[in-house]
Amino acid sequence: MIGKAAAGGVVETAVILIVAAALWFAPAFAGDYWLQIGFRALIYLSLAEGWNLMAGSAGLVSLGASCFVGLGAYVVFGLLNKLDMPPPLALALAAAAGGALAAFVSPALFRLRGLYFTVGTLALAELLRLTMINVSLFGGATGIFLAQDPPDLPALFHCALVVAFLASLAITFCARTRASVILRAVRDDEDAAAQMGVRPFRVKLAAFALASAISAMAGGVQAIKLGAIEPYGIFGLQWSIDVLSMAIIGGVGLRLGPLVGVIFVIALGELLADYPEAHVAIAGVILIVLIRFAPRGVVGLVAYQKLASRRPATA
Amino acid sequence: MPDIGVALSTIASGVLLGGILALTALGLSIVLGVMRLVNLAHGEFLVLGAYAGLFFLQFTGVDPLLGLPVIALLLAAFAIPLYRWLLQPLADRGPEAQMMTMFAVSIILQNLFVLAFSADTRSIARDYAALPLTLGPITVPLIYLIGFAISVIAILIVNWVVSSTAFGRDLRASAADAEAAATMGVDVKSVRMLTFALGVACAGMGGALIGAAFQFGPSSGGAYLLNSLAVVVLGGLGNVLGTLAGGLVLGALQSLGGLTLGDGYRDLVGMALFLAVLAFRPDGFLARGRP
Amino acid sequence: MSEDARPLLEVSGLVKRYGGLVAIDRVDLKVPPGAIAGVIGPNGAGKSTLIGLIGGALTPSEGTIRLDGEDVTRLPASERARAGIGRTYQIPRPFLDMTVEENLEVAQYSIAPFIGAAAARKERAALLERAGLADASSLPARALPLLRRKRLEVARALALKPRVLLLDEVGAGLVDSEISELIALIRSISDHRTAIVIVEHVIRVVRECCGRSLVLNFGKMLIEGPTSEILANDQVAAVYLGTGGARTRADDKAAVPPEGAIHVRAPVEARTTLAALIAPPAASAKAPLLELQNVAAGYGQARVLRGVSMRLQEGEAIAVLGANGAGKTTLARVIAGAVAPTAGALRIEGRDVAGLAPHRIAALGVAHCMEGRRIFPTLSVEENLLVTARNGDATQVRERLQAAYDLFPILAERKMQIGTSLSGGQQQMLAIARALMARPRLVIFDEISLGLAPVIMDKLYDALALLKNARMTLILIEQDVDRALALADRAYVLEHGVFALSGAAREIAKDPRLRHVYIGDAD
Amino acid sequence: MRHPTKTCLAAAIAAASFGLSQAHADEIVIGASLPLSGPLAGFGSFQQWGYKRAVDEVNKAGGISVGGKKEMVKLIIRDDKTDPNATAANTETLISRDHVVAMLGSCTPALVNAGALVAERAKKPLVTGCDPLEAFKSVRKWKWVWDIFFDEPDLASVELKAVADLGAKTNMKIALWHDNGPDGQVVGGQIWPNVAKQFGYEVVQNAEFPVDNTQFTSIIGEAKSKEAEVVLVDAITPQAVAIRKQMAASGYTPKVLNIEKGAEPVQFAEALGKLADGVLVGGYWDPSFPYPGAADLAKAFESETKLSSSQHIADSYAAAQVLLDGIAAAGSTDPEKINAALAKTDKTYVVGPVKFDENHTAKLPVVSLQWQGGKTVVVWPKSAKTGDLLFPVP
Repeated sequence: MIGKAAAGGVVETAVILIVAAALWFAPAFAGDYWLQIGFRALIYLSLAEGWNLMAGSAGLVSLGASCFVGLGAYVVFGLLNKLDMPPPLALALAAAAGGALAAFVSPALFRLRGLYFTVGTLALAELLRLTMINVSLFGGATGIFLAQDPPDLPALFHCALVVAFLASLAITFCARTRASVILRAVRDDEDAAAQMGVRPFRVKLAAFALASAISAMAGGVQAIKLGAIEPYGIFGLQWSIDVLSMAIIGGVGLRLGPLVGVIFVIALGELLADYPEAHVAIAGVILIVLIRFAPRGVVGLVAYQKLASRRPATA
Repeated sequence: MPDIGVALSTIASGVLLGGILALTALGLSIVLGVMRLVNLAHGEFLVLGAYAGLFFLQFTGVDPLLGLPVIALLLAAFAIPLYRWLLQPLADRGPEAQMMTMFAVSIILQNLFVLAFSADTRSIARDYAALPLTLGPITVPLIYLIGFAISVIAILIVNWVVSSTAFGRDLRASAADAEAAATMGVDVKSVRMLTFALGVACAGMGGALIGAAFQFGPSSGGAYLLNSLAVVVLGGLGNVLGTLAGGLVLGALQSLGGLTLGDGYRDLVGMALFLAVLAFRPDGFLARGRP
Repeated sequence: MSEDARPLLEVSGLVKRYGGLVAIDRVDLKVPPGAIAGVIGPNGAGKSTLIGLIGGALTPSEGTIRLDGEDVTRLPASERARAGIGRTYQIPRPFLDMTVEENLEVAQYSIAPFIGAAAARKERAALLERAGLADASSLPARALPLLRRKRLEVARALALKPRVLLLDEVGAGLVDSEISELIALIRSISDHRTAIVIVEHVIRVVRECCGRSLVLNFGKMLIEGPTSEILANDQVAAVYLGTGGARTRADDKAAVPPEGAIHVRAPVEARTTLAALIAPPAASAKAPLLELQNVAAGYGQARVLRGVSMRLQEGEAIAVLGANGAGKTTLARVIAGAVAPTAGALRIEGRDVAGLAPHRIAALGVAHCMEGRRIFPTLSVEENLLVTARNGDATQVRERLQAAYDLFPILAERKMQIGTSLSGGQQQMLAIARALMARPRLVIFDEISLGLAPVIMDKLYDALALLKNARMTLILIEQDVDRALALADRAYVLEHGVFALSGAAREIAKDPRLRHVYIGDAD
Repeated sequence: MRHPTKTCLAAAIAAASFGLSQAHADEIVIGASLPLSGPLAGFGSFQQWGYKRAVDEVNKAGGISVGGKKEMVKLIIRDDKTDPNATAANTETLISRDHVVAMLGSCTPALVNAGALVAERAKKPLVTGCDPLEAFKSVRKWKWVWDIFFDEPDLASVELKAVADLGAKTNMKIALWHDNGPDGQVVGGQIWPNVAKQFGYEVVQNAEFPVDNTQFTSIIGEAKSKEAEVVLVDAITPQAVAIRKQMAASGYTPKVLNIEKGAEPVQFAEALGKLADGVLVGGYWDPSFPYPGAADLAKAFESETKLSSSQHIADSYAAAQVLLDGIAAAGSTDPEKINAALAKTDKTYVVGPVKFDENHTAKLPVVSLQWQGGKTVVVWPKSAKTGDLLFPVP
């Protein structure tokens, strides 16, 4: 059993490595449009992988992705503008800041289980946004402009690719090793897990901090690409909602869920872009239908049908 | 430091405003407490109530505050099919599915508001909404006092329904253990549907009140959702009277924050308080310590 | 077990208060390595609370807990587990969505994250073998029936390699042969380095395993000493065992019922008192009150009932017996409408009700006193009762309430309290009274005696006898074969989802096949 | 693992298939990202109308001659939901997927700047009409983006000029309230205090609030207690409505009340009814302006949409015309050439004469408007006035 899982982990790591390596050369032959889409997909993939880790493995359903995206963006801009730091270092520090904020707020948020955690992350994002708006040091509602010229698209794409690669590797580690057993135990029954010697607080914190660090890093890359950030956009609830819908559409807790969800939502957005008046409503309807008829997301739907067709009504 | 009249007026308005906030949060509280559903479309239901109030006035000429029961009924009638077709099939699928469905409903409603009513900022223009009420050094908007009174009455009625009627008993039993309640003869589906309708009806009343007291537009819902969540958490989940207390405390502290730090810090104070309560008194500050 | 060996587990002056209620009051316990200590006492005496306090799920209000001399009183559960305290839950809490083997991995990897994969696998295989779960290692825990979940509890606790093992009611609900296996298992665990604490209602386990025992009553230590002496002690018998559990000695009035609860009136009087709670017989009883024809049912792909047929006339009392996992509770849920049959016919007075929602079946006069009591925690005692009183006007409801309070006076005393603040036995009374408040034609009593002290069981069965005398139609689903057969007119014995035996209760009681059902193929 | 991979593949192929639907070769494609939903949806709908009208007119006249061949103009509009992230993403998509040759802007600095930065980087011309010039200039030195709008200092001083010029007497105590958005900070935080001093006012209060604030009771209370008779406000429409209502409900009516930005659309007056009367707002356009097509434009809008017109139809219409004229002048779809042609713009449009300066801005003249009976009246300058100042505020 464990051997199988570990072998799966090795295969998975290899696949991620190969795909990432192949994508590295995408700018050489893909057009700008595809790079733009690819960039967006990679950023969202990082966020959705983190979300999936928290929700699918540790049972933490977050509505606070925007909180860490925004934090990462502000940290990166501050470091780049004030200290003229090289971007990779700034991104690493943004990740550290994301993890640190997660660690700082976790004693408060983890006292709460289930819905309360969700509501708490929502409030946290709002609190941070309001702080940025009100404190002129952070540019108030105007936000901050990046002093230096942003790198070109292929460089940004590579940046996003690295973040998504790190995120995927981290998730593979969490999903394919012994860590996964511990994470799922905490998700299923925190108290019983504690009686087994698992320290639920640390486990949840690790998942939360890891996901937050990834989100902050993704937010930093997104901010560099935008060149200008302000609290309403970068701390917008839209981030949290997008990530949540991607994860749910793909399939919560499924390894391929985030990837499929991200592709689905981005493709949908692009398809409906020509119907600007109604595209939000149409997206809403599609979301409702998917939630209703594909409870484990698109991945779950496909996997389940395969399973059902292979061995009918036994087990 | 602002002068004493300004300070007293601000705090008094804050407390009264808190009463109104409590009514806007009541619907969310009921739905969250009984159905464990974070109704992400709550803000849109408030806005819908405000539009209902606006058009009610336009078509009937009757003051929307007098027509609150009618608006509540309209919203309840709107909520029932919504529950029946969208939420009920997801009843056994964990909180996320319903939450996301309500999110989808919220963006659809926002879009429909824009298409049907344009993106204009509206307000239900009533003379009493623009009158001050002066008592010695204290001046508060008359509409705040009216809203406060309506809110308290509505909350007391809902509290009576939940704590002292057969429907309320069924509601609490279903919330605690749906399967056992069904076996004991409670029609859990209907109870949930009516609970949802009650929550939406409350939101509609709160929305009509907001429409008269303030202003609204298709996308005003989001801000009210967050404020309502803060009120609900302050008061304790599903605790009807706690919602009133939560609203009052939030209103008072927000206006204190606005007074000392500037109006911009109102919401910030609200959110900070919200998180603090979540962290230290997750059952609401009213709750007695858990055994 | 040398005399000077210092205790591995030492509990002194332990107090746990909930508000004004003292659940555990100055309890001391010393268990040296190699010893097995028993903790017994009536329901609500605080036994599970004691386990929770030692395991770390609960924080004591006063007192200390030492593990091998080290103070662990303030450590959280996870740290105590790592220090070597393993516990099981009375109601098993396996990680449902993980496989049996993964359940063990949780414990293994949390204490030794870098243990070699091969060694860990070997260890798990050995543990599963020992717990009799070797064949289930790759099944999700959700697929296990209650009994096997209990075994998984024990195996999982053992995977922690605990120095102190706390076993909470692992014997409840087991048949004799299973108890023998359990005893063997416990003995095999016990070695000179391990201390074991057993909380148990099944006296045989305590008698055969525990060197010393502690009796708790109302949170206080009643007596502590060698198990044989404890069990022979009259005082202990009085509070805990009542009359020793046998109905034949029910004349012994010396037993003070700890719940002090049930008012037993003379049958004639009872009949008039209970009239408000019992639906009058149908004017013309053409069709049987309840009829099942080849009913099959299950959950998802697991088929639990595979075609059962039964008929029940008005005023009959029947018992449904069978080993754990045979499908007894599923049968009750099918009749009550909580589970829709996948095949077959379910008729109430000739009307097909298969697939009807539970509240509609309840409206037809079927009441279900559910397994595990299921008291609504947010409702007061009286509100709990009122929930089911749906088909009467205000006067009738008042009469029913009065009748329910007459039957169980303790409920009247506590009517404004929150339902779950009652003790286990009182909650069971509330559950019974709640079922009756519907003024039903038929009541299903599902495992009402599970986990209760014998004296309370007696009292509950007294109440059932009153109902039977008043010609209430009853279905008893029961572990306790003797009690059920003593009350019922007829009995059905479930085995693997079908009725293996049925007939008059007296015949069934004598039938050797009954024993075979329980002991031969039981699992 | 295997089956979901296939799903991904299928989804990717689906994504690819629509990405390939390209514009016809004989079209000139321009694009715009507009706030068609979200808080600024009101502005977006006006802009959409203005942009479309300009393009339709050109197409009706036979299109634009490029490389000696007449080509039709195709306008692609995307909704940015009032979210700068979406504006940026939309602009990227317009450039990379739809291959637009040039673009038109969104509305308000946050949205315009987000799209403009993308255009700047991709080296595509973008003409915008809804970004106050100071806020626009503060972002960077633009090469590819052009802004036709009013200049904040002009707008910030117009009301005080009008009040002084028209001889309205007050106690010369002034309160300044403004949001902390980019233009709010420029106008309320920097320009107003200076202008007020110039005109001899005593600034008794300068309050800042976030853009989504809805409660103004303490700000209003303070102004009232300090007896300010002139109040200048810079806020978006929902806040403008809230402020006016809460002022009335607090029993505070200054003699002069100017609400910039938010008091400008008709919805302000519709939401407030009688309370709107007397509120001053700076404007940069009115159908009564003596520029070619001004009256016609408003009439066309009102007859087509049955809604009241707004000055945003004029700036968007003019911005689109400027861009189309630039393409025509360049006679090419080469961005470099279009950009060079835009720099040479010098013509009178429906909003007045447009000529870009070295900062890529073209300043629109500003007038003082006042709400009277649900309509705006130009009260200053005297040369353009269509009605008398209502003083004090009723």
